[in-house]
Amino acid sequence: ASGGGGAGNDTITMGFAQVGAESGWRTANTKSVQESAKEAGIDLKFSDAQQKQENQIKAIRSYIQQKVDVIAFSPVVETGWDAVLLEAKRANIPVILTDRAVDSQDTSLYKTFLGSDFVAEGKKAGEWLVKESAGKSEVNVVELQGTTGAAPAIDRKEGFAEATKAAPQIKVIASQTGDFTRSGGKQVMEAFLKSNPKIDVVYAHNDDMGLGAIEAIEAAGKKPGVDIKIITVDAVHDGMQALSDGKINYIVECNPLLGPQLMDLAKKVVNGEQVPERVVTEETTFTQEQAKADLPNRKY
Amino acid sequence: MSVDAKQAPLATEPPALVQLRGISVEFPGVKALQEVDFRLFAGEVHALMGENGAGKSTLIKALTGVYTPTAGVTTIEGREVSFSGPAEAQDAGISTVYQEVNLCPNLTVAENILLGRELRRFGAIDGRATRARAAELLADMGLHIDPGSVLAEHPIAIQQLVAIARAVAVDAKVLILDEPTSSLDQDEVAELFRIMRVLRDRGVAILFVSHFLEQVYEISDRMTVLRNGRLVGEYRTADLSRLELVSLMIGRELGALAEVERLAGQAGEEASTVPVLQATGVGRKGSVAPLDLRINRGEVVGLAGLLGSGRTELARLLFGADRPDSGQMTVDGKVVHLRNPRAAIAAGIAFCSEDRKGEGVLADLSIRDNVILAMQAANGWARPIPRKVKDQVVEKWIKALDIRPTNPDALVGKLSGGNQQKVLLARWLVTKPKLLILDEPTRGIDIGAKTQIQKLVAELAQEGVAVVYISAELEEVVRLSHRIVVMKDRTKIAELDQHATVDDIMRLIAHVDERTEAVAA
Amino acid sequence: MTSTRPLNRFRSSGLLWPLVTLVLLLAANAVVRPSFLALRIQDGHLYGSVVDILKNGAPTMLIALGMCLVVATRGIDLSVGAIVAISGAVTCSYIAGAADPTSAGAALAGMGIALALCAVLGLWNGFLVAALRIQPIIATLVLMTAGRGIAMLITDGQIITVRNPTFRTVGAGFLVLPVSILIAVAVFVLVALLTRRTALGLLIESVGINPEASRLAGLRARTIRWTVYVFAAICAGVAGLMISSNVSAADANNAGLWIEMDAILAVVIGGTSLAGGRYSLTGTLLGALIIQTLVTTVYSMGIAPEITLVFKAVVVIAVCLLQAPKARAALLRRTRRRHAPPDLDAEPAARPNTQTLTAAMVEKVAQP
Amino acid sequence: MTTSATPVKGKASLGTLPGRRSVPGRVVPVIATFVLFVLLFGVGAARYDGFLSGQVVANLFIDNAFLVVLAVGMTFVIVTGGIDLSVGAVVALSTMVAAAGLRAGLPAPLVVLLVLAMGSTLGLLMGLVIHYFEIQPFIVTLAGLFLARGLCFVVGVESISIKDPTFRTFATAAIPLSDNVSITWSVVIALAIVAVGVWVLHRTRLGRTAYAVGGNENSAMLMGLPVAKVKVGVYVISGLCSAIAGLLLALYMLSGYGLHAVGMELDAIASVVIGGTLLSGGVGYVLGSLLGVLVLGVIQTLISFQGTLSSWWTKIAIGTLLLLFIVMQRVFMRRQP
Ligand SMILES: Nc1ncnc2c1ncn2[C@@H]1O[C@H](COP(=O)(O)OP(=O)(O)OP(=O)(O)O)[C@@H](O)[C@H]1O
Ligand SMILES: Nc1ncnc2c1ncn2[C@@H]1O[C@H](COP(=O)(O)OP(=O)(O)OP(=O)(O)O)[C@@H](O)[C@H]1O
Ligand SMILES: [Mg+2]
Ligand SMILES: [Mg+2]
Repeated sequence: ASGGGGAGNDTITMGFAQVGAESGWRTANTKSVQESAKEAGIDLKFSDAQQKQENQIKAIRSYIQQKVDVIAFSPVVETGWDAVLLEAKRANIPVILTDRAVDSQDTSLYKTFLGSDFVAEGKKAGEWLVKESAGKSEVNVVELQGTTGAAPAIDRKEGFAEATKAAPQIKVIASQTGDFTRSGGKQVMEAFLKSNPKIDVVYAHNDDMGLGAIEAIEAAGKKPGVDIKIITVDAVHDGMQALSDGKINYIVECNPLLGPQLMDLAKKVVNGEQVPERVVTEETTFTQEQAKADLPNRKY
Repeated sequence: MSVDAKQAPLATEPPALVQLRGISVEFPGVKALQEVDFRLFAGEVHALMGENGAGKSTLIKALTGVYTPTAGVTTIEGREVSFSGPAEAQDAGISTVYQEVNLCPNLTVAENILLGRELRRFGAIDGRATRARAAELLADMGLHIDPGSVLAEHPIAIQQLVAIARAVAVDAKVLILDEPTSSLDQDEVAELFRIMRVLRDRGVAILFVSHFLEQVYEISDRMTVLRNGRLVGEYRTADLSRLELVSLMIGRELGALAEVERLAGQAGEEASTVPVLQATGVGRKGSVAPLDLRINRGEVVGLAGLLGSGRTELARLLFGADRPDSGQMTVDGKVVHLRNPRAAIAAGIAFCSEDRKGEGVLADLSIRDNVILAMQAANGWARPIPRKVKDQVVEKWIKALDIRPTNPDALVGKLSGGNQQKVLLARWLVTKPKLLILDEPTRGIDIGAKTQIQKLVAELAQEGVAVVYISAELEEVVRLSHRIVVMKDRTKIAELDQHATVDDIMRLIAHVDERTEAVAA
Repeated sequence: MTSTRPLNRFRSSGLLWPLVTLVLLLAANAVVRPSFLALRIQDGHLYGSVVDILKNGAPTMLIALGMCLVVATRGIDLSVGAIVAISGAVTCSYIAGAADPTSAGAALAGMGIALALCAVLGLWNGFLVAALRIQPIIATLVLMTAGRGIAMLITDGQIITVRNPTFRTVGAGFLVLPVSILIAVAVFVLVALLTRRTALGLLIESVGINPEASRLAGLRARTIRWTVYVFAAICAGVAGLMISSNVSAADANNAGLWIEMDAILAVVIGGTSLAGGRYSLTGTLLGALIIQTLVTTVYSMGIAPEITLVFKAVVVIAVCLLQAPKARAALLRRTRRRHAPPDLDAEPAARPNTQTLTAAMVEKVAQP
Repeated sequence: MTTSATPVKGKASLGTLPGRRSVPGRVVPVIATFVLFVLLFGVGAARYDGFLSGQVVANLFIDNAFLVVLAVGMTFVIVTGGIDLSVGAVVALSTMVAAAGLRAGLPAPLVVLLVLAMGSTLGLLMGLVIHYFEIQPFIVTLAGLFLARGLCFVVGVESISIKDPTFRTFATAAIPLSDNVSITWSVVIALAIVAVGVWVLHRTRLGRTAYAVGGNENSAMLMGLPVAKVKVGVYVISGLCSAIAGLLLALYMLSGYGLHAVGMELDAIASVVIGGTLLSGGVGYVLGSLLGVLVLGVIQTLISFQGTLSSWWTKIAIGTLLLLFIVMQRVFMRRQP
């Protein structure tokens, strides 16, 4: 039997409420947290919410009950955390947000937020396209959205739209959800190819949908990356491979390896040290050349 | 059509309580009723007569709003009505027991009796009071069962009584009983008739359907005869002899029927002594006390006893439907272990259940599929019976048993009760069993068909089939059987030979003390 | 009375309305975008939206076929989605770990192992339902939950990508037509023959209609129930191969997610009652095609993702109303009343819709 | 030995006491489920420190209040032999409508009424279609699921925070039961609904008729019972319960979101079935369903106390515990006559 709270001894106990394991990205994120906890000597209590916010809240409750030293979690959505965070605050357990923020006005409910900015990712993708299509008269874009209602889908769409607003030649002629999956991306792209004679660019909200789209494009007898340019977000291994193979043109990175940074922050927070309110993870973008160089040392 | 001279005069009577005029009911492809007139008076017991499928149940359902007639008017106390469902009919004072037991098997006896009119206290159902009231109602009918027990645990006869108790529990103007007696034995019937008389004297109009002529003549004042969905006529019971009634029902001269009856009567005199099935010490805890039983080739063995005496349970043991926990059985001298019905069927045993709705026919399958099912199951799934053979077999039995409609594609669920029973019988006859166990095979079957079935049993016996015959009608058992096993309290109390009479059996059942003598005899 | 005229037979078989729905959906697409029905040969195989529908609908079709038999025995199988994930995960992991990940041998071995495992899972479901007599929905819920976990355990939560031409054939290959649809049709024909040419279909139906009466008629009710679960699992396994092969990757998280619902929907749209008994394989096939056409319609008509579900709901309700005799009768009566002479009795008796007799009552009374 | 199954032998045995023995017979499955639940809880208490505390029990209720309410409504539907797949989506829609309404400045009581009316109306519509057009409940409520989920996204794609002070105070208020155990108002509401559910299903004619319809709809019709009213009624009840559950979830999350409660219908159905209700209708207990929810809840709690399971082991563990439970239940029940 594993002992309960770590309140009594020196090792820090962290409760980590993961969203789920809905994608390879998420699994990499989980692994990173688990591995760095072990390295940092932090006793990790991990729970998987199966993509349900109520389960995450339950898990956080149970961590409060188990009197852990610090709680970290990746919110499924921005909203709806006030009540449980208030409970944590009352119990004097510091909270760290990872991956995305919550919309509480009361910022004292959590200590810090470590993670990426989905809107910024969409913007980066859009900016690259604007640069690429300078001088062209017409650029028809089809968008493969993530799961309807999911935060990354909303934000990446918004960021992209914002960045391409200024370029009138860039037109999103079709936009559908591919549920962040390869089969979804492939099916949607198949339909797009048949209903839209002229597609210049695919913007996929993650690599997997982009990879699915590549298959559809190839089946239609076109060359992905050449006849139709592809922009994706994430930079998972398979995506990077396709990028270096020339089938994808541009990838905006969304780094799942938050573990080490998280453990640092946790230690500081538990020891009462001051931490910045917002820690942005280092994220970059990849072109085909950069991908070739970077591919050998991709971890996930 | 020439109307019989004995039709009841209408002029002198008070206005009818219920009157149907020109009622027609159609189902896809079937004209179940065509322009039928019907009258029911306060304070009478009116029998509705007709063969299986004549349209009796349909008439009742048209009256209570289950079916909407395509033509005709219904008046009650002179007012024209058109019920949209049984609920409205009930509100108008018509209380009905439909043919198949229509209760909820998952609820308790008390709940079934009082559903919709439970006793309440502070708006909540008072379970205790409801049960007490149900117990009273049951006791009125001479039935002493736990009203808190679940209905499904009771045999079909008890369920029938519960349905009747439910119907008589309300203060109705009209009481309709569609074959209420088909599964009851004599005592229950007597009890029911006593109640019916009380109600009639109170001025309730009672509509009664039964295939037992004796009962009809005993209780009814007047009768209406239907044939093939058409009205034949309305008669005073006293004016109509049995023979006349039967010929009105079947629409033929009676000669043919008498012939059949004669044949059936002379149940094969000479049964062999070669045993087909031999059971020693076979029993099951809580169900049947261990007993010995031998059934010879070509022999009809009747099982007699009261309700709940364990006849059905014994039959189920012999068929492997329930597993015996003691004793041994041999078929044709070889020891068999009847672990399930399959094994029994493989050993040449067939069992026609008394509960045709729950354990018998498959309502959503056609007549054809129902008839060949057991044969097919024995053949195995990989060897389908060729279509041609199927058609031949099915056609043969439809004709032999006079199943109506004759279309083998008709869904069995839509057949009249009696015809369903025939389909079930046909299913087992096609398997050419060595031993045929019939549990109430003539339940709900009209007089013509009943004699047909009895004849069939006699013929089968003559061909060498061993038959176990269970029936609540002791006359039938006595007439057909070479040997009669009498059951009481789930124990075999006697075995009588061919010359036993109904009285002998009744005496045995009534007097515990005679048990030992009888077994010795 | 059943007519011998093929048209009437077809009408009474209940397939008419699903077919009408399908045609209407396709027609709507063709109106909005005339090229929808266009077909051309591309790299030696057919190419077009309709082909996509067939290809992408094949897994649902297969699963629905298995589900149809399960439903006919009065059961339900929620675990098929999880089995899809397991099947893909096992195959891809095996291929990825094989000595030569591109060889036909690896692909065949991987698929064989996967299908064998699926059969075992079907046995497991059948064990719970037929032997332990646990209610099917809860019995298969166990595998629905745990199965996806098992799939993720196999892939370690990662998407496993494989490049194996043989494996690719199953879901993305073409023999003029997509191989996946050929497989689905082959299985359909096989099942149809197996159930309609042998007595299996009859036995399955009777177990579904009344298990106890069937047992007393000498049927192996338990074995039959057990078998259909195994069959459903194998169908799901093959569907899993198609789905993962189509994208050359095993996605344990998302493969076959909610596909059990689609399959059940297909079965029900096809006219099979969840209360068991009579079933229609052709109807099920049509049902699956309707569902896939619906999905493709959403994509190709450019219906906004926000209202996709509302659109789906409307179509599903419309299909059901079309299919329900009661609803059709009600509609018909209304229009008749407006247009036809009021003398309904003059109509021939063989037209149930025009009878005032409530068909529903008849049905109800006929059922035990 | 309990129960009435012991046969009354023959007609000779007069004077059976009416119904005295029937009561325990009916609740045996519920008792069995309860015993197994306690067993499961005991395992947790033995394995994990801090498990055996009042607050853990209280949390079981706090965290599952909405599911309890859903299960109550679902019990009604399943008892009549139907099924309602739309509940999860109606819950989501309720949170969405509540949040959007509050954001638009509607007063909280009005919003509550609006949501309740919406839930019951959806239930009513589905019930009417199911009964009068005779379309299978599965497919109608599945369409209802699509519709309700779809409407969520029509209201808005993003999640909406609830800032209304009434809702907030209601959500965060704790009702202390003892020094270190407290519950929320949601629990009180959920338990009240359980009580009402028990009363209606087991003690009123509506409830009895629901059982009758589930036992044999045709017979119920022939017995002159108001089948239509009850069959439609249970879907209204389920719709209403979904709306209430939606409000409780809105309190729990303080937000409305179209992706809330995805798949919750399965949790509800599973709880009901675990609680001893037969999916084929006619047999079931509201209290059993409550226990069913608690069983699922305690399984989840066990797993989160374990705290070392990866995502997939979590799923496998849930499946295994569920299996263990239902098999034990089966074995337990089989020994009963
Ligand atoms: N729901 C139905 N659908 C189609 N045909 C039906 C339906 N109900 C009854 N019929 C047909 O109507 C005819 C009359 O049946 P009904 O049940 O009224 O006969 P009955 O006189 O009560 O016979 P029995 O003595 O066998 O009970 C039969 O031919 C039967 O097949
Ligand atoms: N009058 C009665 N009072 C109480 N219980 C009865 C009565 N009649 C029958 N039973 C019940 O009947 C069951 C045994 O029925 P079984 O079917 O074996 O008898 P049976 O002789 O075949 O009667 P039936 O005439 O109904 O076919 C027992 O469970 C018993 O409780
Ligand atoms: Mg009748
Ligand atoms: Mg009997």
